[in-house]
This record gives sequence, structure tokens and C-alpha cells, in this order.
Amino acid sequence: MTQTGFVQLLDLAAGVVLVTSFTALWLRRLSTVVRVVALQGVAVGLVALVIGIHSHETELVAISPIVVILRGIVLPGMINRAIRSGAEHREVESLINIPASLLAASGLTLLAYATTRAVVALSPSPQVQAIPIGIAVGLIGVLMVATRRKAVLQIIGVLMLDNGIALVTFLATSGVPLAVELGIAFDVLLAMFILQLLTTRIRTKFGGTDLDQLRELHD
Amino acid sequence: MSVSGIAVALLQVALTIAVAPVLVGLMRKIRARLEGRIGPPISQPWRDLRKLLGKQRLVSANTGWVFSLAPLVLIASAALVAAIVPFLSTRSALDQVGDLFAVVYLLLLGTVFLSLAGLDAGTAFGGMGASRAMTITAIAEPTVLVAIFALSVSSGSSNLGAIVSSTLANPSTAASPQSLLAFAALAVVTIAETGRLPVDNPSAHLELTMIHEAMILEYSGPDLALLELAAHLRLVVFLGLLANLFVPWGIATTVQPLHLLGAAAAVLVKITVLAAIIAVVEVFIAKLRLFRVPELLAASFVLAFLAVTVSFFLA
Amino acid sequence: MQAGLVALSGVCVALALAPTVLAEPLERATTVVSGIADGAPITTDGVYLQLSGIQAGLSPLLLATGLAVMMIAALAVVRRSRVRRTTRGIPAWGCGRTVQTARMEYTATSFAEPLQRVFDDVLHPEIDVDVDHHTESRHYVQAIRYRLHTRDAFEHRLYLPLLAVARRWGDGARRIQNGSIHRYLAYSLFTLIIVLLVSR
Amino acid sequence: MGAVTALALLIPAIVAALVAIFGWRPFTAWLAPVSGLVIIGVGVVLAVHVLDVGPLAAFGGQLRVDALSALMIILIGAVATITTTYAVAYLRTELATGATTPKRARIYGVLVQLTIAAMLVVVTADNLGVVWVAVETTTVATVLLVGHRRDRNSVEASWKYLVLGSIGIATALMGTVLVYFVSRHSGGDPSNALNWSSLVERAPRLDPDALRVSIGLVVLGYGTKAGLAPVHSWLPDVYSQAPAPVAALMAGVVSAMSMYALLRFKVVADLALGAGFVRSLLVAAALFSLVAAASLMVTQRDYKRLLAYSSVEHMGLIALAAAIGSPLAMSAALLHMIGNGLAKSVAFSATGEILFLTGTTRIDGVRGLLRRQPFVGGVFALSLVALLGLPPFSLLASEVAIVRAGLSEGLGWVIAIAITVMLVIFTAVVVHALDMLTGGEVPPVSAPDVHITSLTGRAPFVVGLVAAAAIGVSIWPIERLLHAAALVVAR
Repeated sequence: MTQTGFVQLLDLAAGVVLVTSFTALWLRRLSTVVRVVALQGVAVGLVALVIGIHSHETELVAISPIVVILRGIVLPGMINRAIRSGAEHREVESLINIPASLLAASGLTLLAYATTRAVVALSPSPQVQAIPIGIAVGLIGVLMVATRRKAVLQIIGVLMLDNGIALVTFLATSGVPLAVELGIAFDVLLAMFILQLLTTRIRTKFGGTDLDQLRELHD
Repeated sequence: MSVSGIAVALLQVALTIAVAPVLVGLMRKIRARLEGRIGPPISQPWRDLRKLLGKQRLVSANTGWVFSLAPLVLIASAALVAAIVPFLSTRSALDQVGDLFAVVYLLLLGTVFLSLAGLDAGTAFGGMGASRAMTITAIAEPTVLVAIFALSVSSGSSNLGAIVSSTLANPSTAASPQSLLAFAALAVVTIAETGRLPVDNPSAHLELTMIHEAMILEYSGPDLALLELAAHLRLVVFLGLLANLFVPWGIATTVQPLHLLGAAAAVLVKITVLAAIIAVVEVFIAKLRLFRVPELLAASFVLAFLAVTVSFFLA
Repeated sequence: MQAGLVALSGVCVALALAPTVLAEPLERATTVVSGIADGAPITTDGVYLQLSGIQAGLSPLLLATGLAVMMIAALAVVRRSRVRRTTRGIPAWGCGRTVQTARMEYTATSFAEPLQRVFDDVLHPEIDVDVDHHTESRHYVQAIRYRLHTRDAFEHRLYLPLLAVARRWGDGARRIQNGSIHRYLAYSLFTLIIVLLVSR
Repeated sequence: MGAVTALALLIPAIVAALVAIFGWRPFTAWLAPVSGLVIIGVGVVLAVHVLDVGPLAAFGGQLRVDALSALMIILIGAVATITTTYAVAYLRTELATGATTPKRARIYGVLVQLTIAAMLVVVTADNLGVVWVAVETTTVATVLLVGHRRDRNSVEASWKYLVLGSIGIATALMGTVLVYFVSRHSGGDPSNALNWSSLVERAPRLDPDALRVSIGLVVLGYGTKAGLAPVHSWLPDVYSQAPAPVAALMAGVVSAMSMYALLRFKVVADLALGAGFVRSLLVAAALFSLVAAASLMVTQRDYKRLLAYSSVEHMGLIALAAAIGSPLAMSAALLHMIGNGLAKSVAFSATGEILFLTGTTRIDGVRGLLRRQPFVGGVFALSLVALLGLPPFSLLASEVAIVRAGLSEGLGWVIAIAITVMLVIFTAVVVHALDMLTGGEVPPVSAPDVHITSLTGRAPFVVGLVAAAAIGVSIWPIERLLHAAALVVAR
């Protein structure tokens, strides 16, 4: 694995992650958004693989397939099951229109680059220079959660946030200690499972997953 | 609290009790003369008192213990104040016992008990008199306090003896603006508290106008005597206070009998002059409407307040 | 029922006669707060009170005893000179109207009426008088009801407006927590952005 | 000693397993309070050991117990005992009235024990990543507990809790990862770069600018979980919809866990960045919390939400004390955490009983509580007295200490604002409480008149209040521990 090859592959994977987060904001149909996020999960796994191979960290290489399976297949599968169980139409509804959310996303990306300048300056290796992308993806995830009306889209937003953090973890410190890594993965899985469970409960109790109905608990 | 001190005090009380009715008799005589009447002899008040003491005591139906206690409290407070006020000597025995505030509040104690007694009988007149008296006292009280405060500030202490001796020591303060203003304020309050003409007509029994008389309407016999004597005593005490605080010359600064005699004469002259002035003034002015009195007392409060401000700035 | 009243007045009298009982603990309390304590404000030798600031003395004990002695003396004079027994229970003077009913007595309102009239532009009393005339002729009055109500200045001008402001503020603040999850997420997002900007 | 800490962690796990196997039966139900008492015992043993010997590492260096951890274990044990004892009576009433099924009661028992186990991991883990995982586990477990009642409102509350909680906790994870990155690049052994003890050693060598961003994220993340404004919005919904024992557990100690994690990070930040940065963040959060709590309590209509905002207020106070940072302020903060934990758990448990009695959570639906149910009314009143910071409870002592520390550290204006806002809160709570406790006509009782008469049912309330009062009167029993713990986190 030559150095330039590694840098190109790394930038490709990181680029894919960022682009997928923008397209997730841009798309209208729910099922394609899920597929895009699945692709993003796979890209994060690839980043882990590439870094693992390059810096000969067997532990990281071993983890990357788990990441790919978890973030690429298992979690999106859960989200799909949450969508399928609902009969309502599969359109993306949002508080702010698409161009505005894309504009906001780019603003957040700029913010991510601005705030992590000091972090990148600490040790400017190719992985570290890609950290702002991870944080940008995280912020875009938060934006998606904050602006989407449907429960399922909020789950996707949370998943994107976790993908962003996973990316930051692999780029910054080529993975946290194994115990912590597994703990985080397990917790994300659990959180996703409960979110999906709650979505079905909301559908049964409120008749639909539109979150504007959830306004009964107020002061 | 030497024995001689107590003796002087008792002498002072006896003297004032003896003088008070005679003084009122003199004031009535002066008014009569000015109004072209001969008027009753000067000793008439004493005769009235002796007559009343001999009369039967009648207590009306629904009166409580306040009714029978009030006369005693009134005469006791007046007499005690007479003992404290430095008529004869600046270093009287009771100098440390009561200061100016004690004197004022003893007199106030008397007024309060008198109005309570008025209410106690439960008659309409008693209530009316009491409520009017309290209205006037409520407005006059701040004036007294502020005026005294002005006096005690300039002399550095609120003890009567100290004030008198400080005025004696440097006579210029007697003529200073704050003591003049304080004198004027206290004069108005004296007229209000003792129920003289502009505020309340002492000799009138017309229900609409009377304040002091209404409160003692229910009393008879010895109680009435005590109340009358107390009223006279309060008048003398107020006049004595006015005289000695602002015109202290002639007061004895030691306790020898000779000096005391001279002091007694001096204070008698001063009080008689003041009483005469009041009597003459009473002939020429009419009684104020009840709700004009507060304006008069407000004016006196302003005078007292000026006295304090002046005493702070000039002192 | 009067036990409370008697107890409290008893305490007042006791304190009046011997204020120095409280002087010492009060002084210890004030010394804790620096800058206020200036030695013992009230010194006493049991009978006389000496104020440290101004050169004035007072002796409440002696004043009280003097008063009592004078009262007893007056009582003695009056009792000695009394010739006949006191007769009680005679009707009070009603200016010719012999039937004295309780309704003719002064009530608290009527007692305070002159004073209230003197201070009326401070108290702003609400007075309403309604007179029932006799049915036959308007000149004779059957009953007069005089009601006077003074509003408490502080409550009316200070506390009530304050409470109104608090209630309006509380109702306004309800919008913070109006139940919409998007509003809460907006809070989180903006706070995140602000923290990132602040800690750059 | 390592075995003792391991025991502390295993006990709740074993009890959880037993409840999972045998279900919520009388004998398994009573296991939970016993485990709480054992935890307190372990906490005391560890405290004594730590005070004599100093921090001890266990479980291969992964776990580290110092004075602060021991104090926290005792707090967790105390609140756990109170809430699980009440939970026995609570669930018995719910099972009796058919509000819940044995299956759900079993899940309830398991989840509560898992939460307690996770909290113990939070306070004993040395690796800050493990701390994060444990805090996340408490979130996940409590989300399911909040959904215990399965009605519309509790679903809405759980959804908001999980979404807002996930975002908050993810921010904290991002911050933790960046701290890990900064500490790996400051020299030293990369293997324990995320361990708190090693972080404290290498703090001066950490790069300030890079660390500032990560600490900002961490403070925001754990602040959300602790319920500091302006990211507190999930708290009132969750505390008002969760079953009373769960709300008591969460208000008492789960929010304190995030504050504990925040304090750990604050030590590192203060050494590396100086006190200014974290202090300004915490002061802002504290003032926000106090003002938000006051504004929302003034015209509050729901007594559970009233207590929830009281939690926001007390968390704000603890954040204020942490912001001041001096040893006195830190011991005040920890004492306040304990006082708040005890009083809050009793208060929320009492609301459970009030809900059974009156069937409504609205303040104007509850009248004459002291007359109708003297015990519950009395306990509720006393817990509010404690929360208002009146003697003899310990919250008064801690609040006075916070004020004194604030004044001596030159934060006079912050203290002034805080006190005025707390006055507003005091009046608001008193007004609402008096409506409930006294008051004239008694609305018709819709819920069945089931109330705790048994001694075991009443014990947790009394024990909680007595403990809070005992600490308030004389903090002798935990004074040395409190002082040592304060020194761990003070500047």
C-alpha cells in the first residue's frame, strides 16, 4: 500500500461519506435516503480498513468488517423495517425546504473546518486532515434530526451523527481501545433498535410518525 | 437620688399642684376682665375642686376598669412630669430618671388614657371626643418629637437639666433660629394638647365643638376633680417647659434653699406671663373648624422640621 | 382568647422596664457584623440606663414606680375624702335620649373617620353612604349605612402589579416548553453551534 | 479491595439476572433494596480504604476508585435503596390496580438493576471512553423505563428523551474522542491516553487550542444529560411521565452521573486551559438553568413538572458551584448533589403516592393533601422544605457555602442574580405547594383509595428525609470523605 495510494483511497472514502450526507439531505424519497446512508456506513468501514492496512493495525482491520456490516446492512435494515411497517407515503417532509437545508449543511461544514483547525494543526497527517469531514457529517446529522418532520428521518439523522463520530474516531486515533469501540457500537445498535421500536409505538398510538402530533407534553 | 433631691422634687410637685388651679383662675379672670365681666375670683377653681371632692361618685352602667383607672393615671403622669421638669433647679434629683422623651411620652400616656376613658363609657359623646382628640394627637405628636430633637441636637443631650444649663451657659443659642422655631412649634402643640381656644374651647359644653370636655362628660365627684386638676397641671407643666427650656434665666443651678426660692419666684413670673398672653389671645380669636386644625398643626410640624435642619446646618 | 394579647403586652412591659436584658445579646450579635459595632450602645447599673452616644440618662424602672406611687397617693386622697358610697349602674348621658343602644356607640370606622378624612389624599378611601328614607316622607331617615374601605397602598400599587408581571412572564415563558420536539432540537443545534464558535 | 469493587459492580448485575429468571416476585422484589444496602456498604468500605491508603486501582487498572468515586457509590447506593424500596410498594399497587402486567414488572426490575450497575461503572471506570459507554447505557435503560406505562404521553416522552439524549451524548462522545486524540499527541504512553489518571498527569502538556474545542463539546454533551438549560427540554417531559420510582432514581442520581463526568473533565481542562474557559461555560449554563427553571415554575400547572424544574434549578446550582471551583465550592457542590439526590428521590416517590391518591398530576386537582393523607402530605411537604433549602436539611448548608465561595472568588454578580432568581423559585414553589397541601374543597377521588400503610412502604420516605436532615445538622459522618473528594476535583 503505497503512501499516495493510501492518501487517494482515504480521501475517496472520506469524500464519499461527506457527499452521501449531502445527498441524504437532498433526496426526496425515503427509501433512497436509507440506501445512501447505508453507503455512507460502508464508506466509514472502508476508511477504517484503509487506515488499518496502512498503519498495520490488525485490530483496526478486524473491526472494519464489523463496522461495514453494522452500519451498512444491519442498521439500515432496521430503518427499512420501520418504514415498511408504516403504510403512509414515503415522502421526505421537512421544516425548511431542500435548498435551505443544503445551504445550512454547507454552513455547518464550514463551521466544522473552522473549529477543528487547531485539532488538525496538532499533527497534520492525511488522516487527521480529514477529521473536519467527520465532524461536518455529525453536524449535518444533527441538522437532519432538527429539520425533518418524520420519526424515521430523525433516526436516519441520528445514524448519520454516529457515522460522523465513528469516522472521526478512526481518522483521529485509528480507533479507540477495543472495549470502548465495541461498547460504542453496542450502544448505537441498542439506541437504533429502541428508536425503531418507538417508531412503531408512535405509529400505533398517534396513527402516524409525523412528529408534530407529539405536542401533548407542554407547560 | 439623694434625700434632698427627693425633697426638692416633692416640693416642686406640691408647688405646681398649688399653683395650677390658681393660674387657670387667673386666666379666666383676665378673659372676664377683657370681656367686660368681673368674672369669678382667682381661687374659684380650688373651690370647684373642693366641692367636687365632696360629691358622690356616680359610675354609669357599662363602664370598665379603664373608666376608674383613667383619672389616677392622668393625675399621676401630670404630677410625675411636674417632678421631672426643671422648674426650680437644673440639677434636680430626677434629672437622670427622665429625659425630654420620657416627659413627652408620659403626657402622651395621659392623653391616651383620657381618650380610652371617653370611649369606655360607650356614649356617642365620649366616642366623638376621643376620636377628635386622637386625630389631633396623631398630628401633634411628630411635631413634639422633631422639636425636641432640634433642642437636644444643639445642646448635645436630651436631658432637660442639660438643655437648660447649656442654654444658660451660652445665651446666644436662646435667640438662635432653631430654638425660636422650636419654641413656636412647641407653643402651637401646647395649645393643641391642653385644649386651649383655637383648637378646642375649654369652657364650652356645646357638643359639636368640644373635644376635652366630651371625654370627661361621664365623670362626677372626686374623679372629675382629679381630671380637672390634671388638666390644669398639664397646662402649667407645658407652660413651665416652654418657659424654662427657652427662657431659663432665674433658674437655680444649685440646690440651696435660697436659690430655690429665687428660682420659684422667677418661674412663677414667667408662667404667669405666658398664661396671660394665652388668655389675651383667646379673647380675640375664634375656634378653628375641626378640619382646619390639622393645617395649623402641619404648619407647626414644618416649623419644627426647619428647626432641626437649621440646627444641623448651623451647629 | 386574650391570653395571647396579655402575654405579648406583658413582654412589652417587661422589655420597657428592663431593656438592658436584650442589650447584651443584641450587642454580641452586632459585633459579628463588622463595621456596625461601636462598643456597648446601652450601659446600665441596674436602674439607670446610659446611652453611649449622647449624654442622656433614663430610668424606666424609677419612672414606673414614680407613676405607681403617684397613682396610689391620688387614690388615697380621693378615697379619704369620699363622703357617700359610689352608686353604679346609672344610665350614661345621652343628651336627653335615654335609650342608649349599642348601635349608638363609636365603631372603629367612625373612630378613625376624622383621621382618615385628614389623610384622605394619601389613603384614597372608598366611601359609600346609603340612606334609607322612610316610605312616607323623604325627610325622615330610617337607616344609614356608612361603609369605608381603604385599599392597602403597597398591595395595590406594588404587590399586585408585581404578581401580574410574574404571571405574564410565566405565561410568556410557556412558549419555551411548548412541546414541539423541533423547537427543543433547535435549542440543541444553536447551543452546539454557539459552543463551537465560543471554543474555537 | 479489587474484589470489593468488583462485588459492587456484580451485585446489581446478579440481581438483574435473578429478576430476569424468576420475574417480579416478593422475594426477588426485595433483592433490589438489599443490593442497594450492599452498595452503600461497599461504598463505605472503599471510602475508609481510600481515605487511609489513597486511590486504588482494580480489575487490571480499568477501574479506579478515589474519594470522589467512593462518595458517588454511597450516593448511588442510598438513592437506589430508597427508590427500589418504594418501587416494591409502587409496583404492588400497580399490579393490584392492573396498571401493569407481571411481564412489564419483570422488565422494570431488570432495567433498574442494569441502570444501577451502569452508574457504578460510570463512577469507578478510569477510562473516560468506558465512562461514556456506561452513561449511554443508563440512557438506553432509562428510556425503556420511561416507556413503562405504554400510554401516549410516555411514548412521546421516551421519543424526545432518546432523540435529544442521543444528540447530547453523541456530542459528548465527539468531545471524548477529540480529548483522546489530543492526549495521544502529547507524548506519553498511548495505551492509557484516555485514562483519567494519566490525563491529569499529562494535562499541562496538552495542546490548549485543540483541547478547548473538545472540552466545549464534552461540557455541552454531559450538560444535556445533566439537564442544564438551554438543552434541558427533555427533562420535564421525562420526569413527569416516568413511573415515580424511576423519576426518583433519575432525578436523584442519574443526572448526577453526567455532572460527575463533567467534573472529571473539568479537572483536566482546568489544568490544561486554566479555570476561565470551563468556568464561563458553566456560569452561563447555571444562570440559564436558574432563569429557565424560575420562569417555568411561576405559573406551573403540573406538580411533577414543578419538581422536574426544581431539578433543573439544583443542577444549575451544582454547575455554579463547579464553575466557582474552589475547594469550598466543590465540597458544597458534592454536598448539594447528595442533599438533592436524597430530597428529590423522596419528593418524586411522594408524587407517585399523590398520583395514586388523586389520579391527576395537575396542581389544582390536588387539595387538602395534609388532611386527607397526612403521611404522604407530610413527607411531600418536608421534601419540598428540603428542596427549598430550609433548615435543618443539608441543602441549606451547601447553598450557603456556594454563596460564600462565590463571593470570595469574586463572582459576586453571578451570586446576586442566582439569589434573586432563587427567591422567585422559593415563592413559586411555596405558593403551589400550599395550594396542594392545604386548600378547601377536596375534588372527588377518581383513583382507588390505595395508599401505603405498611411500615416497609413508609420506611424509604422517612429514611431519606432523616438522612438529608442528619447531613444537614452535622456533616461529621462524611466530612473527611467530602473534603477529600472536593480536593480531587477542586482547582
